[in-house]
Amino acid sequence: MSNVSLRDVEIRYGASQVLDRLDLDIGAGEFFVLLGPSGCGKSTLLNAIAGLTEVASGTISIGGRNVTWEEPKDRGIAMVFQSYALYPTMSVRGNMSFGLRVAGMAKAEIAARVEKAAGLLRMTELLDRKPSQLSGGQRQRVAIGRALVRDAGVFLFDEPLSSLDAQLRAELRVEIKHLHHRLGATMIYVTHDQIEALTLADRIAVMRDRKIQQLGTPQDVYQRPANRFVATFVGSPAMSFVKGRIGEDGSFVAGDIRVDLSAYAFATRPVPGQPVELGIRPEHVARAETGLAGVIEMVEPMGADLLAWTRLAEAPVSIRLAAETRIAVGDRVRIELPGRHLSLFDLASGARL
Amino acid sequence: MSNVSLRDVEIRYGASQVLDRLDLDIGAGEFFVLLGPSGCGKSTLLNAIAGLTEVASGTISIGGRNVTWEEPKDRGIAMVFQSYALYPTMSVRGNMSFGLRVAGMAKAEIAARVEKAAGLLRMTELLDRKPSQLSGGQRQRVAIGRALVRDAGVFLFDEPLSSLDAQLRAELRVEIKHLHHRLGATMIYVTHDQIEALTLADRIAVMRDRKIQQLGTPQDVYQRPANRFVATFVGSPAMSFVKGRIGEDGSFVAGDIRVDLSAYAFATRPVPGQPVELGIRPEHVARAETGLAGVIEMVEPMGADLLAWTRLAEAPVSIRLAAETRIAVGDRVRIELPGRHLSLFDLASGARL
Amino acid sequence: MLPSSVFVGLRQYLSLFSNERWQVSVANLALFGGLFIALALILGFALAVLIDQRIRGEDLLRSVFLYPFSMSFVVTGLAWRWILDPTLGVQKLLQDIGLTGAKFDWLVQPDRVIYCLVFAAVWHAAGLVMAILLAGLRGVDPDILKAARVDGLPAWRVYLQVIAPMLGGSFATATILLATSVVRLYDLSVAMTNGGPGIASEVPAKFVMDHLFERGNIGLATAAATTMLATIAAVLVPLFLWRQHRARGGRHA
Amino acid sequence: MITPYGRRPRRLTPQRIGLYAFLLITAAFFLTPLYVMVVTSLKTMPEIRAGNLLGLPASLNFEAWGNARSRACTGLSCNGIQLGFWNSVRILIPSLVVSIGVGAVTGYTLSFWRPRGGTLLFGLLIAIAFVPYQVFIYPLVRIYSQVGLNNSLAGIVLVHTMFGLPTMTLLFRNHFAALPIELSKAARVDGAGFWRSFGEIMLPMAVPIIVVAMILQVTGIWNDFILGLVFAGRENLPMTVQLNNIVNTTTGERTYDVDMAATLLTALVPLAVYFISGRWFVRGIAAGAVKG
Amino acid sequence: QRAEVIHWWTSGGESAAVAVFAQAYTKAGGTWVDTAIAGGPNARTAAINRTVGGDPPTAMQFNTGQQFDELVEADMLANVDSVAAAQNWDKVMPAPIVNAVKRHGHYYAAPVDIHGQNWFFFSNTVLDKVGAKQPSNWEELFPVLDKIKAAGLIPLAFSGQKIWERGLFNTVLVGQGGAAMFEDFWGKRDPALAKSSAFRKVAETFRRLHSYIDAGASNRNWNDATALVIQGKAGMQVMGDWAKGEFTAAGQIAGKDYGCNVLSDHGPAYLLGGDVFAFPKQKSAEASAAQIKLATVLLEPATQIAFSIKKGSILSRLDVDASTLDVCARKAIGWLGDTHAQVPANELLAPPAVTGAVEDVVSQFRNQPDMTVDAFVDQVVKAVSQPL
Ligand SMILES: Nc1ncnc2c1ncn2[C@@H]1O[C@H](COP(=O)(O)OP(=O)(O)OP(=O)(O)O)[C@@H](O)[C@H]1O
Ligand SMILES: Nc1ncnc2c1ncn2[C@@H]1O[C@H](COP(=O)(O)OP(=O)(O)OP(=O)(O)O)[C@@H](O)[C@H]1O
Ligand SMILES: [Mg+2]
Ligand SMILES: [Mg+2]
Repeated sequence: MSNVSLRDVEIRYGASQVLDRLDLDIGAGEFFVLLGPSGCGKSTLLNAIAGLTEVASGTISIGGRNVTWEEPKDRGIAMVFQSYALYPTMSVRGNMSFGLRVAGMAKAEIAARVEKAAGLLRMTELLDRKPSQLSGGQRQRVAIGRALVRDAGVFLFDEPLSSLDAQLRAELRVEIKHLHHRLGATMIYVTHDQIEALTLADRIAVMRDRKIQQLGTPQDVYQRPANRFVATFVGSPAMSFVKGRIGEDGSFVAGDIRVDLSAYAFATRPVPGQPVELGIRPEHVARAETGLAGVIEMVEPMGADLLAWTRLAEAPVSIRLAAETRIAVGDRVRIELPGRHLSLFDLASGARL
Repeated sequence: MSNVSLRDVEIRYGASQVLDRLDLDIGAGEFFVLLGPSGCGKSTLLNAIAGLTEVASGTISIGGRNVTWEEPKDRGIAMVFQSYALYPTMSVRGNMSFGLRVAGMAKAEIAARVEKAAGLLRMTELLDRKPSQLSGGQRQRVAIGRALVRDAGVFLFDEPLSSLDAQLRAELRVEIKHLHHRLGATMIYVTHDQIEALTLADRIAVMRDRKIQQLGTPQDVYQRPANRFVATFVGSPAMSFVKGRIGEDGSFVAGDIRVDLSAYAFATRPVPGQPVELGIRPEHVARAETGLAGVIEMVEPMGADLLAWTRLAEAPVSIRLAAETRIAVGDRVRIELPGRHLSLFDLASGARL
Repeated sequence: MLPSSVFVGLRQYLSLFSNERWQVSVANLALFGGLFIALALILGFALAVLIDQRIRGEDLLRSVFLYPFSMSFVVTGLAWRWILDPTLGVQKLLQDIGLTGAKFDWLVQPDRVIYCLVFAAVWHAAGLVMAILLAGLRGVDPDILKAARVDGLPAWRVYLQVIAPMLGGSFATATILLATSVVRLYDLSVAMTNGGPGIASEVPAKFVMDHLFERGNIGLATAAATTMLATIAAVLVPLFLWRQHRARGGRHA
Repeated sequence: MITPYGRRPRRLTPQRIGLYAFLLITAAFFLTPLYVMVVTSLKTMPEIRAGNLLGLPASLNFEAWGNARSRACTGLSCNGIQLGFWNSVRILIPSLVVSIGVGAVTGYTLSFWRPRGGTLLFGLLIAIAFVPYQVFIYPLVRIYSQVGLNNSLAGIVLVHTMFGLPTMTLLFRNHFAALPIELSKAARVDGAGFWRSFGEIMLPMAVPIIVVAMILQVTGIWNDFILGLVFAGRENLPMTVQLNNIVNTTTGERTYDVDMAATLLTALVPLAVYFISGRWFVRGIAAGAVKG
Repeated sequence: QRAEVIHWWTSGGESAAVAVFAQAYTKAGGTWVDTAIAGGPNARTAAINRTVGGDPPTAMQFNTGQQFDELVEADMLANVDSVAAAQNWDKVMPAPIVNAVKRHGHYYAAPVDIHGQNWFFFSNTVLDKVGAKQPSNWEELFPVLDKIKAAGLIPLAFSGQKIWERGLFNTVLVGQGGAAMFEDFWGKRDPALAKSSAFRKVAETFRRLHSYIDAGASNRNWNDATALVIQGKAGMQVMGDWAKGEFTAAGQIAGKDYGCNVLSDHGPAYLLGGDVFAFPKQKSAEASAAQIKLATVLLEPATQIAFSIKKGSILSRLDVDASTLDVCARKAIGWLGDTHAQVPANELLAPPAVTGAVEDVVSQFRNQPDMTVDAFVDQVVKAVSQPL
C-alpha cells in the first residue's frame, strides 16, 4: 500500500525518446489503468517504475521514498510481464512459488497461496507442467499467478488478460478487483480492453506520443474526452466525427445540417465561425421522427446489438441499434444528436471545447 | 483458395489427449472462427492443419488433397503464431519478406508488398528494427505482416490481434476482411474477442473438452446457443441463468415467478415439470411497468452503457441500461423477459430445448 | 605401431588387472577426473558470470583466462613443473626470502602429485568452460532476468537458481568435453611428471600409449583400451537413455 | 546526501570492487606460468642453468626470440619456427571452415530434424570423442593410401574435420536444442527448406557458439603436429612440427630460452582469435523471438 | 641421387652432427633431404606410417635394438648386405652392434654411431673442493659421495624420469653384477637370476644410491641434472655420453672441467647403445641405389670421425684412428678393444615390452622407500616373465 509518483521522467532507447518529462502521481491503494496505442510506452513506463529500465532523467518515488536508483527487489513490487517471462526450467508451481521462496516464506504458507492462486486461475491440475507444455493462455495465467501470490505494495499488470477467453477474463477481472480491495495495494494496469479499463479503473491515463493525453475517471475519459485522439481511442465501436463550424447562434453547422448545442457543457466558449469537429458516440445517436435525415450504408451485426452506418455532411456516422432491429442498407432514417452527450473539438488543435 | 477438412483427427501430447476424433469441414474461401476457453486445443488444431504437430490418427486434407503426411511448405498455408515466433536476427523487413524470398519472388514485388503491409500495420518507420527493439504489440504486428504478405490458399490466424489497442484492432479487422475478399482465401481464425468473432466469421465453431460444441453462423451461436456452455461462453456481458421447471401451462416457473414461453421457438418440447434453466442476455431484459420486481444490487458502468444486477428466484440477473440512466443500488425495478429472445436448457444435460 | 594379428587371450586382461601401474592409473583417473571436472566447471562458471557483469577490459580478461588453452603442454607443463618444483619454484622462492619453514613439494610426493596435475589441468581448461557457458549465458532471454530481479533475487542466486538450470545444454557440453579430456589425459602427465614420481601420476591413456607405441605390447595395450571403452560405454549409455527420456518432456518454447 | 535523479551513477559498490578483485587475483594466478615463460625466454642459458627460474632476468636479451622465429636449428634447416607458418595457415583456414560447417549442419540436423537413429549416431560420436585419436592414425593411413589422399592438403583437412566432428556436433546440437522450437516451425511455414532455415535463421542465432567452436578448433588444429606430420606430407608440414623439433628432445641438449620464445610465438595466432572473438559473444540473441 | 632421411636429431649439437652426414652425402654426389622430427616415437610414427602409406623415406632412424623388428617381419625393409660385405662390418664393428642390425643373416640397418650408456660424469671443481679423487669402482664411489654430501652439495645429480632410473639401474647392474649377469638378466630373463643374492646386492646398491639424490630430482630433465654438475652444485651424474653435448654447450672441456669414467668391479664393461638407419623397401631401383650409396657414405671413416666429434658418440667401427676424439671417447674406444667389455645395452637384448615392464618396477622401487628388496625381486620376476 504505497503511492507512486514520477517527476519529469524521461526515458530513451538510444536515440529515440520514449517518455518525455512525464509527471504522474498515483495515490496509495489506487487502481490506475494505462491506456494507449501500441508502442506508446506503457510497458516502458511500468518497467521504469519497477526499476527495470533506467530513466534518463527524473525521479521515481514509491511510498514517498525516492527509489530512482534502487533495485527492483527493494521497491516492493510485483509484476506481470507482457511477455510472461516464465522460468522455463521450473514447473508452474515452481514459477509461482519462486518469489515467495526467495522471500523465505514458510513452506506451508507458500503451498497454500499457490493452491489458492492456481484455483482461481483454473490451473490446479497444471501445477506440475513445464511452461513449454502449456497453451498460450495458460502461460499467461502462470504469469498472473506469479504476481497474485506476492503481497507487494504496488502491482504492475502489463496486459495480463490479453489472451484469455472473455469468460475467464471476466472472472479474473473480478478476482483482481477483490485482491485490490483485500490488499488495498496500488495497482497499475495496462490494457487494451476498454471494458477492463472502464470497470476496473479508479483513474485512467491515456497515453500517446510520449505524453499523457488525459488523466481522469473512466466516466470523464469516456464522456468528456480531453481531445480528439482520446475521443477516437476510447470507446468501441468508435465515436464518429463530423467537420463543421460554429454558427452565429452558437449551434454546430455543417453543410445543411445544424445541431443545437444549448445543452452542451462547454469547456471553453468557441467564437462563431470557428472551424470545429463534432463527435458522436454510436449509442448516443437516437432515432427520432423529427431529426436529421440519412440513408443506411452498411449494417454490422455485433451480437448484443448492431451497428448501422449513415452519413451526415459527407461524414460517416455510426448508429447503435438493438440486435433484433429490422433495418437494411438503403433504408432512410431520421436521427437526433442529444447535445449533452456530444463532444466538440477545435479542428486545428483537436482540443475539447 | 482451398477447402480444409479433418476426418476423425485425434491429437495427443504424450498421455493427454487434446483433440478427440474431430470432424470438421471448412469450405473454400470461408472465414472460419474458432472460439473456446483457454487450453481447449485451438492452437493445437491450427498447428495440426499447418502440419506442425503430428496427428495421432485421422486425416487432414486441404483443397481436396490429403496432406496428412506433407510438410507445411507443401500445404499452401500462411500462419500467425500465437507466440509470434519472429526471427530475432532479422529486421522487421527481413521477417516479413522471408517467406516471399524463399518463394523466389521478384525483389521489387517483395519490397512493394512489405511496404504495403507495413503501411496498414502502421509500422513503416519500424521496418529496420530488430524484434527485440519492438513493443509487444509491434511484435505481434510483425507476426501478422509476415502472413499478410503471402498469398496462401489457407490463412491461419492464432489470436492475431490480442495485444493491439481497440482502434488498431478495429482497423486491422477491416483490413483482414478486405484481404479475405480480395484473395478469396480460406481463413481460420482463433480469437477471444467476441466482436471479432461475430463480425468476421462466416461460421463459428465453439470448442471445449476436446470437442466442438456448436458449429454455426454468428447469429445462431449468439442467439440460439446449442447448450448451456456455449450460452455462457459467447456474449459479454454474459447471459444470466435462472433455475426452474416447466409449468403445467408450458411456461417457465421458478419460485414465485413465471415466464411466458409462448413466443419461444422450442428445439425439443419439454415435458411439464421438467427441471430446466432459463438464459437471459442482459440486453434483452426490458424495463416495464408491469413486470417482475427486483432490487438493484450492483451497478457496473461500462462506457457505452451500464450493467445493473438484480435477482430473480435467488439467481443474479444482469440488465443492460443506457450509460446515462439514473439508477442506484437499492432501487426497485420491474423487468420483462421477452420470450423469443430467451434460451431454455435442460438442467441435467444442459442441452438447448 | 603395426598391429599384430596375434590372438589376445584373456590372460592379457588378467595380467592387466594385476598390473600395479594399471591399478594406479585407474585410481588416479578416478580421483583426477572427479576433482578436475568439478573444479573446472565451478571456476569456469564463476568466471563466465563475472565476465558477464559488463566489466571493463572484458576482452583482455577473457583472453587471459583462455590463453592457457592455447599452448600445448609440452612447454607449459615444464613451466608448471618449475613453479611447483621444491628446488626451483615457489618453495625455493619462499625459503630464499627467509621462510625456511615453507614447504610446497606436492609435485615430488607420490601421494600428492596427482593434485598438481588437477591444478594445472583446471588452469588449462577453465577458460574453455568459461567460453562455453558465456555463450550460453548471453543467449538467455533478458526478460527472464528482469522477472528474477522483480522476484527479489540477489544476483548470485539469479545465476545459481534461474540461469544455471537454463544452461543445462551448455553444462552438458562442457562436462562431456572435460570428460573426454580426462579419459584422453596424456600430454599433461607426460609433460609435467612423465608419470612420476615412480608411477604415482600414471594415467590409463598414457598406459595405452606407452604400451602401444613405445613398448610394442599390443596385447596389453588393446586389453587396456578395451577396458576403458567398456567403462565409458557403461557410463554413457544410461546417460543417453535418461536424456532421451527427458527430451520427451518437450523443450523451452 | 544527494537525492537520486536520472540515471544511476556508475559508482564502485563494494560488490563491484570485490568482483574486480577476484577477477584480477584469478588472472594473476592464470598468468604465473606465462610470467615464468616470458622471463625464461629473456634469460641467457647460463642464467637459466643457474636455476633461479622465478627471478627476473639479469639483463633483457631478446636473442632467444630472434632465434625462435628465424634461426633456431631443427635438424638441418636453421630457420626457426617461421618455416611452417604459412603451411599452418593453409591447413588452418580450410580445416576450420569445413569442420565447423560440418559440425553445425550435423548439430542442426540432429536437433531440429530428428532423423531416425539420430540419437544413436550422436551417442556414437560422443563415444568416439573419448578415444585417443592416436589410435585412429594407423587405420586412417591405410585407408588414405588406398584412396590416395596421403600427403595432401585435402587429406589433412579431412582428418581435422573428422576428428573435430564429435565436439563440433556436440556444441551445436546442444546450442540449437536450447532455441525455441517455434522458430523452426515458422521457418517451415514460410516454406524454408533444410538449408534455407539453417543458413538464414539458425546459423545467425548460433554466432556465440560458432565463436566457441572457433576457439576450440583454432587451438586444436593450430597446435596439432602429429596429424600434420603423418597426413599433410613434407611440403605442407605445419609450424608446430618445427616447434616440436625445438622444444622436444630426448638426448640432445636443451635451450629453454628458445623453447619458451618459440612456444609463445606459436601461441600468438590462437591468442589473437581469443581476443577478437569477444564481440561475437552477443547478448540475448534470441530475445524477442517468442512470447511466453 | 635424392635421399630423404627421417631422424630425431633436432637439438643444436645433434643438428650439427647430421650436417656432417648431409655434407658427406652431398659431396658424394647425392642430395640429402632432411626430415627432422623431434622425439623418437613421433619420428618413428611418421616414418612407419609413411612407409605403410606407400611413400617410404630413403632411410629412417632407430635406436640400436629391436625397434625395427616388426618392420623386418612385415618385410618392409631392404637389406644392405652388399655394403656390410664391402666394408666388412663383421670385423670392424663390435659384435653386439653388428648383431643388432642382423636378422636371419641379413643386415637390415646401418649402425651410424655408438653411445655408451653407463658413464659417470664428475665435476672436477667439486671433487677438488671436497678433496676426493675420481673413483674407478663401486667401493671407491660411496666414500666420495659421502664427502660431497658432507660438503652440503648434491652428491648425485639425477633426473627421476623412468628412462634414467632404468639407466642408473643398468649402470649398477653391469658395474656390480658384471657383463655376464647383465646379458643374462636382459637376454635370458631367467627368474632364478633375479632371485640370486648377486642381484639382490645390485638392488641394495641401487637403493643406497637413492640417499645421495636430492628432492628436486623427480621431475628434472636429465640436462638440468647435467647443469647442476656444470654449475658445481652437484658432484656427479650417471648418464650416456650424449651428456657431453651439454658440457660442450656450456663451454666445458672433458678431462679439464669435468671427468668421465665407467665404474665396474669386474673389469671394464661398456654398455653399447646407439643409433642405426634402416632402409625401407623402395619402388624404384634408383631409390634403392640411393640407399646403398647412403649407407656406404655414412660409414666411411672420415664421416664417422667428424660425426662422432659433433655427436659426442664414438664410431661404430673400431678400425679408425680416433686420436681426434675427446678423452672420454678415446677411453671408450680403448676399452672396446677387449670384446668382454662390449656389453649390449638392454634395448639390444630385450623386447621393448620387457624393458618397459622392468622400467616401471625399477621406478617404483626407487620412489617407494618402503618397498622391500624382496617385493622388488618379485615384481621384477613378474615383469620379465610376463606374457607378450
Ligand atoms: N507440449 C505439451 N505437452 C502436454 N500438453 C500440452 C503441450 N502443449 C499443449 N498442451 C496442452 O494441450 C492443450 C491445448 O493446447 P492449445 O495451445 O491448443 O490450447 P489453446 O486452445 O490454444 O489455448 P489458448 O487459448 O490459451 O492458446 C492445453 O491444455 C495444453 O495444456
Ligand atoms: N530496445 C528498444 N530499442 C529501441 N526502441 C525500443 C526498444 N524497446 C521498445 N522500443 C520502442 O519504445 C516504444 C515503447 O515501447 P513499449 O513496449 O513501452 O510500448 P507499449 O506501450 O508497451 O506497446 P504495446 O502496447 O504494444 O506493448 C515502442 O515504440 C518501441 O518501438
Ligand atoms: Mg507493452
Ligand atoms: Mg493457443
